[in-house]
Amino acid sequence: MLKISADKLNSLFDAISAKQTLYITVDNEKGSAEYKKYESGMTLSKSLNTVRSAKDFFFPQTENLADFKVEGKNIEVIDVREESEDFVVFGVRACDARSFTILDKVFLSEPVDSYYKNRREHSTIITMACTKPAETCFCTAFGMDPTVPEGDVAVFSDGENYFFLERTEKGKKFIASISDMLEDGDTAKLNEVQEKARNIMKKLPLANLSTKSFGGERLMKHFNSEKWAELSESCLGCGTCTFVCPTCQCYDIRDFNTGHGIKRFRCWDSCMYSDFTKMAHGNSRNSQLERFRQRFMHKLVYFPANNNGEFGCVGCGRCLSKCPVSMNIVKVMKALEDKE
Amino acid sequence: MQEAMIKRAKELLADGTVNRVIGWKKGEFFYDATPAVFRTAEELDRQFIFDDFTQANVSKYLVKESRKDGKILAFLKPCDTYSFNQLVKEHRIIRENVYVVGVPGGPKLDIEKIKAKGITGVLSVKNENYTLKIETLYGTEEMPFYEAISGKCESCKSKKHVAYDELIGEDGEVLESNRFDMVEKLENMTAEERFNFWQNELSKCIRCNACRNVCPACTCENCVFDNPKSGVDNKAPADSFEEKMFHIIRAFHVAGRCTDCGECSRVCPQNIPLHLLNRKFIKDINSLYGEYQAGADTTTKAPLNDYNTDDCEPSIVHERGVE
Amino acid sequence: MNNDTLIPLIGVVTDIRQDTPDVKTFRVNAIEGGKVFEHMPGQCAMLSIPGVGEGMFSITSSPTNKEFMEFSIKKCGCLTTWLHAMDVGQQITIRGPYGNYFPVETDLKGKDLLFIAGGIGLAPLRSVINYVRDNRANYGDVQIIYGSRSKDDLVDYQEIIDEWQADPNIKVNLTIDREQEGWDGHVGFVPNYVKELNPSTNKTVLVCGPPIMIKFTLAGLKELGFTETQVYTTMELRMKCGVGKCGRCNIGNKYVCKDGPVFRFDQLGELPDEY
Amino acid sequence: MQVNENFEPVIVAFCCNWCSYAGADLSGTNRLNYPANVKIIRVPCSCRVNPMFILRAFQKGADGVIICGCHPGDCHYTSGNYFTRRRITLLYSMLDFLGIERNRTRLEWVSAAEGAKFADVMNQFTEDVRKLGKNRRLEDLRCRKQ
Repeated sequence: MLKISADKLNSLFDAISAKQTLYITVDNEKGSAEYKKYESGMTLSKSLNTVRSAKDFFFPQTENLADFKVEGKNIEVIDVREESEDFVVFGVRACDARSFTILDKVFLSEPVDSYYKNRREHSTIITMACTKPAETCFCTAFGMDPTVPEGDVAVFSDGENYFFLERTEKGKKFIASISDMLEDGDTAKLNEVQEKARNIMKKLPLANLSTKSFGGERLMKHFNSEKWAELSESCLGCGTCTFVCPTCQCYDIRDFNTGHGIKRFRCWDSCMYSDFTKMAHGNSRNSQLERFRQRFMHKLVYFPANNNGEFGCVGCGRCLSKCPVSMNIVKVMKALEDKE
Repeated sequence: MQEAMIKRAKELLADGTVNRVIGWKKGEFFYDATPAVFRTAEELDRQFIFDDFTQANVSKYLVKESRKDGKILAFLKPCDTYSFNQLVKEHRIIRENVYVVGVPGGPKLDIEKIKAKGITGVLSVKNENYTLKIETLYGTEEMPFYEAISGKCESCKSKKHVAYDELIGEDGEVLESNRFDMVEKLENMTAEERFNFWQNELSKCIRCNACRNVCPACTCENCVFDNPKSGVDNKAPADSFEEKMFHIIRAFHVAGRCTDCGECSRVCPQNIPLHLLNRKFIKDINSLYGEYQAGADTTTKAPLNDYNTDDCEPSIVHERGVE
Repeated sequence: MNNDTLIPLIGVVTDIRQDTPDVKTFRVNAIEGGKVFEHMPGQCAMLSIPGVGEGMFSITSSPTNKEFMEFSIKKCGCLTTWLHAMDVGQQITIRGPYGNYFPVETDLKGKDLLFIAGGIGLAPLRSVINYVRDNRANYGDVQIIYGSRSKDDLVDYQEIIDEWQADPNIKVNLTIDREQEGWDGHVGFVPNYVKELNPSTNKTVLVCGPPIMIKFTLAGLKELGFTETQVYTTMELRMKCGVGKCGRCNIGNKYVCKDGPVFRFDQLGELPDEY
Repeated sequence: MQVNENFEPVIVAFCCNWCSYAGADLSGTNRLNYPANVKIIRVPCSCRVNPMFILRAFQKGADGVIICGCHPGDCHYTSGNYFTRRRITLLYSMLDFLGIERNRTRLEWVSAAEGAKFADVMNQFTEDVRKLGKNRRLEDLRCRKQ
């Protein structure tokens, strides 16, 4: 397999960023990782994952949809869309890479969301195989192998070298564009590292989490479960889980009056917020119980019902570590799963 | 401590003093306890937990819980009692419907601080003579206990319970705390340095509203940021102005009522030091209008609901500190 | 780049009709005249005034009307209040059509139809009624039962009197909630009136109105011997995108904007009661 | 800091109806000059000025915000301006804490008889803000005119 030695990784980053915008994961001053535009001298984060998911690249927290000029009774619509620049994202984990296929199912289904599609088409996703999963990881429950992630190119590290594996046509082109920096390498040590990671995977505290109790056919059963009252009791109704989630894709469309025009923007929204479904009269989800239920039903029941059984969760574990009251999808799944 | 609390809770349930208990419920791991209401002795035995990681302040839940039928038993740490008192003062909690048992406070530990050390795959933590022995998927790690202390406990203001019906363990004292150190440090920076500091911090905000929703002082039925007619674009950090506006107003709305419980910073997924904004107000109030600790009692007037005819003029801001 | 459905088109309000004290009907044309887009009966469109808001409204005119689209809008929130205050000539943004439609070309063809509407609930059904009138040969008996709080609250009263009641091929039954001077028709709630009229059970029913009316009407119809597969309704929930992506208007796994707004009652029965 | 001579700041002045607004009137009838940069917003009492109003003024393009009210003790509503004083002191202190230039905010007591003071205050404040230049630290980029 083609590889580059670890000490040359930064020169590879320099070479890529000379041609197109490159984003890598870096550690911030507080020790948590985030995606940053690569500038010479930055080092790749050793953390397992970023706090904010990689969905930002395709579905940013806010984006302008259109501008309006209003003069008297006349309205002019200004299309503000621009062709996205080509960019590379380096260091995406298997879970986040899978989240893109889930987001694709929403945004690329008819009618196609051109804002999302534009950025998606101009991106090259370089994933990073996991070697040290955390206790909060449960991607294997959703059928992923984090040691061989999806994406356009998958990168594996054996500690000394980074190995490159093409996974799509786009990835093939990308590897060709950097092939002068890569050399053939022996994967014996890599295989060892992967074997070790797979063994750890089996020992994870959530390794036995099962999705077999969920899916579209359980809609009414889970919806009417009595467990929701207890599960949602402590929920604060904040949007942390939805905003750090790589697959949460609900949005709001709002207008902002700049004083010299109207900007219509879309921004992330959360089904946990009380105004999510609020209408001029009434609200179809009045209590936090209903809103809490909606989020988990969407991921575990509604999404698979509409997408051939694929779940709307990738097991990245962000909600496990970030919920202010430590209520999360794992606790929900364990409470709702069929006993016996 | 946990056993004593469960035992006492069971007694109070059995003799009918209370019909519910609010506390912390065991999670998937050793560190992710969830605030929960327990109704039976059996639930308490099975799930009740009180340890180094039960940080959450449960007093805000009492706003709703104290309006339900019957009395509820609440285990409150010293800092939680300040929030509790403040809510009683504002008539948000119905005091008669809560039976408060004061329990010792921290220092509590913060798993994020352990993970920030690069320790991953944690399975259990043991405290041996103030050294944490951390069992992980990748072997045993060690770190000093004090380095894992949660931010809110690092600058603890008081170990005294200001409201309780009974105590388990001994009551503590109000402490000399260093909580204004960082505020002072910022005050001594130049305006530009301060601006850059906050620009960097606040630009991380994702507007999840966790700080607002967890805050025991934020108990409005309908927040101004949830009211579309207010013209404030909630949810959307569309421009750096939005986050500044949100955080200034959030802190301002609780100025004089914030007990400095530190929950806002604890829950922030982006680790923004939000408590500094609140402490700035507390420090200003203390220095300009006399020492005041929100929640210390249920009778004194809040500083922003009060005035003296000889209060200082706002121009004092221009006269002190660094421009 | 291709057009995006989230970027709206511009329409001009060419006529405003005050139907009831709180309902106005707006006629919308493209700037260059004609319709902004084609639709099927029961579909909706997103109307907006930039800076005020955007909302989903059912298109009340029939697709057979080739000149313009109409929207009957009740004044109840921020946007609708603004719409009610505007004058002819005002431009608005419009995007659509969204959602499914009443199966006028398939399941309803050749059937005897019974329309039951309450208040502003007539709006989405008016499109179907006029579509059926314009393709009269394709359908059997047509009966309309329409009720409102008072005579003044009957939407499209002039059209009902002048055209529908005058049409010998349509039977119209009107009712109002309370006795009123100048009203010699039926008085009483719609569900009870339906039971009194005792329509034959071989009809296919299209019902729309306030949720409480729908609920009791459905119960009444069942008593009369109708089955759920015979009854269609149209729903409304809060919507933002109109294309099943923004995630708020779902009932179970069905999005009202995309999989609805028209549902048959047996389909709704399989979904959670969250609307 | 470089001073742009041509820069005309936008000043928003919240004036209490009973004193300062009348003071502004008086300065007008006395033909005293104060800069056209000042946009006056009349409020029933200085206490009516919600901190959000001030932030919103900056968002929508103000370079300086000044609040004018009755002298302490003279409030039409007895004590409104005492509350204003505490509230605005804390807010200005917070803005200062966030690194917003402190000369962009001011509070002055101007009575109905002080037309000259009103003009002086506005002249002085406008000059102070002019020196600071365009408000960049508390502006909403979306509102910036290209």
